[in-house]
Amino acid sequence: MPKKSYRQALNEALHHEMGRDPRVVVIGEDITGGAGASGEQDAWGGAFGVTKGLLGAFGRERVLDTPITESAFVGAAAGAAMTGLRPVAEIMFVDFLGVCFDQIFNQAAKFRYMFGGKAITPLVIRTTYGAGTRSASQHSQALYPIFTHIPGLKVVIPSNPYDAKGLLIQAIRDDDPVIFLENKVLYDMTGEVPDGAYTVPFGAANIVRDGEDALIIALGRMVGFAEKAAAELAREGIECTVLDPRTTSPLDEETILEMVEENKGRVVIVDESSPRCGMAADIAAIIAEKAFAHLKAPIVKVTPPHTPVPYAPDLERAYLPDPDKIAAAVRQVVSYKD
Amino acid sequence: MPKKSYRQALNEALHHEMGRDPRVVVIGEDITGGAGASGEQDAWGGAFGVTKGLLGAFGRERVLDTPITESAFVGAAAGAAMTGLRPVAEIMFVDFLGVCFDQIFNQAAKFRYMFGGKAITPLVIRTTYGAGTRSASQHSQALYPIFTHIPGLKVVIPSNPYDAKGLLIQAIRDDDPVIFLENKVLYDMTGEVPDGAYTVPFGAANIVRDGEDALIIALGRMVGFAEKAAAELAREGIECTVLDPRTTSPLDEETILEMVEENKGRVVIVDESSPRCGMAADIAAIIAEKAFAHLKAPIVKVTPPHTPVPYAPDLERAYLPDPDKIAAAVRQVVSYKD
Amino acid sequence: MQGLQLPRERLLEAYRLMRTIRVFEDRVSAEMDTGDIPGNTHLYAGQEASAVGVCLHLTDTDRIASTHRGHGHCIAKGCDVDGMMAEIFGKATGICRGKGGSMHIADLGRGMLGANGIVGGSPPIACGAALTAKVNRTRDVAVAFTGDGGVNQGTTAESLNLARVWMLPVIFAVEDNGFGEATASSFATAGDICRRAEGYGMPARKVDGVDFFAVHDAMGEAVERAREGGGPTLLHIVTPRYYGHFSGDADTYRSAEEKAAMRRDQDCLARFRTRVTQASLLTPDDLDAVDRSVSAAIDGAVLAARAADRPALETLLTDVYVRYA
Amino acid sequence: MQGLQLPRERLLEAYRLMRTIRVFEDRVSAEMDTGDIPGNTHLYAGQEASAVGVCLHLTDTDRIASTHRGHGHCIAKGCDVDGMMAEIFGKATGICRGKGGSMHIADLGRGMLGANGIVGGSPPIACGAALTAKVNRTRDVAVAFTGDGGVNQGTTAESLNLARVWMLPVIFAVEDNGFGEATASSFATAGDICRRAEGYGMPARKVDGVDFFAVHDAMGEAVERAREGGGPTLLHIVTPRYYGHFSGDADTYRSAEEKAAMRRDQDCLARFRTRVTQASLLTPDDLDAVDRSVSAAIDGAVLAARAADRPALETLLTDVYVRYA
Ligand SMILES: Cc1ncc(C[n+]2csc(CCOP(=O)(O)OP(=O)(O)O)c2C)c(N)n1
Ligand SMILES: Cc1ncc(C[n+]2csc(CCOP(=O)(O)OP(=O)(O)O)c2C)c(N)n1
Ligand SMILES: [Mg+2]
Ligand SMILES: [Mg+2]
Repeated sequence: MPKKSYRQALNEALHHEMGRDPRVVVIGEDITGGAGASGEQDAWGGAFGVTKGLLGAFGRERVLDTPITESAFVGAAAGAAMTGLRPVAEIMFVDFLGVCFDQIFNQAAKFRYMFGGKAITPLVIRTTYGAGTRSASQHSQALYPIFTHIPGLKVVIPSNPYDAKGLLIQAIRDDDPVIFLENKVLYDMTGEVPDGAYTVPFGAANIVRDGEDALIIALGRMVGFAEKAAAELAREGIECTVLDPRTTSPLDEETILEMVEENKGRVVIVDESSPRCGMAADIAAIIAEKAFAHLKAPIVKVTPPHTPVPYAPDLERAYLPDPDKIAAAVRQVVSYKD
Repeated sequence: MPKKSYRQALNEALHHEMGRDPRVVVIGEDITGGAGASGEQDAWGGAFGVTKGLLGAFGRERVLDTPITESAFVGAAAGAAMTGLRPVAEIMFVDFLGVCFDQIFNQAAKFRYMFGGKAITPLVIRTTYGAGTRSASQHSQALYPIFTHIPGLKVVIPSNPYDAKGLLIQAIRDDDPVIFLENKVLYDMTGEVPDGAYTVPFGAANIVRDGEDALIIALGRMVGFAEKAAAELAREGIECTVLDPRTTSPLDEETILEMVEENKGRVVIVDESSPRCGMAADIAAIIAEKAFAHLKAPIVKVTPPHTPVPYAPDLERAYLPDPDKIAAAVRQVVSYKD
Repeated sequence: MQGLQLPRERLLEAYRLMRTIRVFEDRVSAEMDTGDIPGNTHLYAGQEASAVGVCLHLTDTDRIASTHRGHGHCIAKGCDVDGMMAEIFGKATGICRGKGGSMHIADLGRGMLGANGIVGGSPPIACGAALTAKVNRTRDVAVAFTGDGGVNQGTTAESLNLARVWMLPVIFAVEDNGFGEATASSFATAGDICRRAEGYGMPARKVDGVDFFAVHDAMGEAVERAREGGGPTLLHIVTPRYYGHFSGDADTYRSAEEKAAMRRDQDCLARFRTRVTQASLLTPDDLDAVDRSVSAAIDGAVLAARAADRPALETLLTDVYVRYA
Repeated sequence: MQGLQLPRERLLEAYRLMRTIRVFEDRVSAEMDTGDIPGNTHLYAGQEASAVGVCLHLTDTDRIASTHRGHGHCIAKGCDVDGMMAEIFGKATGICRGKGGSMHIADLGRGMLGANGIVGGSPPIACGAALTAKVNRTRDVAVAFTGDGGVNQGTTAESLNLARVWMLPVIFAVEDNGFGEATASSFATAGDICRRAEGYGMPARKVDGVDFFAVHDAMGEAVERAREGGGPTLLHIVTPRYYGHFSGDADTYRSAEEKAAMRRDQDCLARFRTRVTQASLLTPDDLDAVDRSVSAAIDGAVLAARAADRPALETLLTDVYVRYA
């Protein structure tokens, strides 16, 4: 299979789906780049280059640059979705959800329910998340627990190029509003990605590595860190299962609970979102309720501290989970005795 | 002690603090009601009557009606807080956070951290939450897990008139941004409230009822439901502790963990927020990690389902936790055997 | 006034719709007083000429996005009155199966994209409907209703800009009833609404919202411009608001005189009657017949709503997703 | 031009500040290329006359709220250049102790309320600072800087309205450098920015942002109005943007000719030099001396920043709250 970057995988997904379905339109700030300017058109292809080339293939009618007004264009995407298009809107950084959250959670997410099942809202909101690029407090957050909290939204966090493509195609074909979170640091990650279209289903966790001494649940960029930790631990004779839920809403509870049992009830959850009411807490609570009898040690959460994201590189590194912190947590749960 | 309503308790807190400190100003939509109109001024005193009478006492310079532009006036309140005032801004329903969330979580919450500790932001945002008034999907949400998730915010949820007054005074005197959530159904609840000023500290849970068979943790309006359930269970011979954390950030982990132990490791958490990444999950995860050895049964969460809030009364009742559901959950944890 | 040249059938239809709104709202107000309506409502009475003057230009594939004060827009856009009443009563036969209530009435088949509990929530959505029309080259238009309060919300301003940048076939119908809740627009809405729109590069017109024909004419021009690819227009429609902000609002912030004068001098139904009878376009009998049939229809709607079943409890859990997984 | 009547010391100060910004930004750009600056920056070069023309009217108790392109505003408002440079390098000696970086430089003592990573984030905050001044009756003013992109954000529109409703002493300084990232304002910003402000009921003026004196004069008028209780003003300040949107932006969306012409014809420093020397207010030697001292100061700032300690790891956990509990 050809090796491609996470960025390219996403770009291919958009190309495929726009080619396949004329209702798919792409909307966002600088998703071409150069609108109204004297120089190169499609100069950016999005702030991270994910939408590059769509302009040439599909034209300005379907590849829509916007003013810097997220409420207006995300709301417009929701309205367009309700009336027959299948928009893919891009919020450049998930940190900007604060200026357009109403259109996401009170409008798009609730149309169907409030209207008694009459609406469909096939809307995808692509956005980027994550620390690690020294972008400081307002450009480094994870924030997907906020979307996961909202009934009516689906929340997708691909951890590798293959999933990125398959999950994005799935998202575009899905009839519900989907928040699709791309980790900025992963854009250059490469992996095997088929040329053709394929889907990765929602709510189906991926067993990234098999073990039986401990279960590490990780999301997005943390999956790679968990794999590194697991490799390190294997050298110490601790065999871990690494489980990537891939979507947080729906969440594949079944596989998670099964794996808790298969891994002797010893669980570490690694997540990049803030700890309070965060993703690690959510999954831990589900396990603690539904797999209580199998748990043999406290579930340890490896998350950032309850602080904003700092700028200075050392601080930012200390802020994020990393393979060492994960390995330490696993050693702790494995050695726990009651 | 005189009996007063939750509404009046809040109103007294505002009167006290505005009288005591000229830097306190109150800002919001229709917090007087009648600005620019031909009839009664201070006609509303807020959509729920909480700010009634402030206009007469303190004048339009400090009791500031606003246009319907939450971003502008919440952001202005944040800017005013950073420059020397101590604003109390009112967002009429917490459901409206989506139109002004950026000013709360990216601005007010982060000033201090981003600016290296130089700023203080003594801002209170009062808002209302909760289902039970047939106000449907966009006027009935709880949403405080979203604020609890954000480092830099404090989150307060008073469950009775006494706490309402003491916590609001505390919030106004606090130097950090505080989100203060008032349950709409509780405004008419009465209880003993001293006439003078007093504070209820943040991060100090309230043991509402003492028992030793099971621990019920509940917030806001759910505290009353938990008390009802506990009374019912007492008749069956099951003695419950009812614990009201009062603030979710900071959270009084110490008391919670202590009470888990004192109640034989049997815990029910009752909360009105949505279940995924919600308050019940958050607290359950903390207990499951830090009081693991004491837990004797799975923690059961009594929350609404993962749906928006419906309009029809029967559906809305079915949506909300209630004393029966709580009692059933307690019976389940008490009878659990492994 | 081109509206006066409307065919007789259209004039009767306009009157029937306006009358339906008025009777519907007066009746909802009365039913609220019985305590049998579970939720709250914001009544549209007084503003009928606006909704009908705007919507009479629209087909089912044209879309409108509405506000918390949405009953009038719904009726003008052709929503089923029985379904609306049942919805307000929270019944299974409601237009949203009892899940939405007054503030979330929608009928996508009629191009009614929903009332909206969020002030300023609708303009972006209307832009989206207009985008669909533009991408699909259907010549459909979209209307964003908002109030003198909602026009200040950032979403509205953003939508004005986006509509102009994308040259969308959208009309912003700003209904200025003088108040946002208890606060006068003279206090809260600075400057001039039409000049704001012009600042965003679009034509705007201030219209007497008590005069159906004035609204109808202004909207006619705006719709034609939109269908021809000429982009957005803003209409600043000045109307009275007969009731308080919500049913139950004591409305003490307006003087008794002001309210009496409003009901006396600013009644779009009376104005319409005078105009069409003086011009001999319709007779008083024609209009009276409409009044009678409308009253009967609303009586029927209330009876049916009261008699209808409540939603089954299982429906609490349905309609969150099309498919969850 | 009243600015030309400024005392010699003020003229020198204006020039010194503008030159400091230019050299600071050119130097940050060069240091970015070394890879030793950990984060990203948005450079203000080309826009100096705007920041300085505006801020020269302000005292430390007047406040400004800035943007992601904030270095120029900070310097013009009197922030310590060493602290700024150290902050950009992420050092403990940084003006925000290394926690904020380029996009969050603030110095409350100087009335600089922070650069801002959120486009449209600042206008509400500036309104708040103006409210403080008004409530405390201090005659202070506040300035909201925003760009031609940020002016479209709903928060800006809301702030214009709120400022007018509350009659706040605030000036909206809209710096129109022709672009929001890679998108031209001719595409994204419909209508006319001054007319928008007029639509919100406030006076507005379009100003040549290459001409320090033009900016200074317009701001003088606005500040006086604000201090006298006359409410808000919008200034639409047209400037070039010398670099790409961020350091690293290849800036291919502008033609080479356009960029060359911009640097040739729109240099506020050259323009200032010509004006003051032709009017015999300052000599070329005066200006050269400033140039030399500024270069030395920036050299020193970079050396100090490079040599400074990195923040202690414990500081990750501090400054989240004043007191948590
Ligand atoms: C974002 C938001 N803020 C506040 C409210 C509360 N609210 C409901 S209706 C209303 C007044 C709206 O005024 P206007 O737009 O003039 O419409 P009208 O009620 O006059 O029809 C307000 C403030 C809301 N629903 N949404
Ligand atoms: C809410 C939000 N949306 C988008 C961005 C990404 N972004 C950063 S700067 C910028 C362009 C801003 O343009 P303008 O206001 O003209 O300022 P300039 O960069 O030209 O100084 C954009 C879109 C952001 N930081 N915040
Ligand atoms: Mg109104
Ligand atoms: Mg710009």
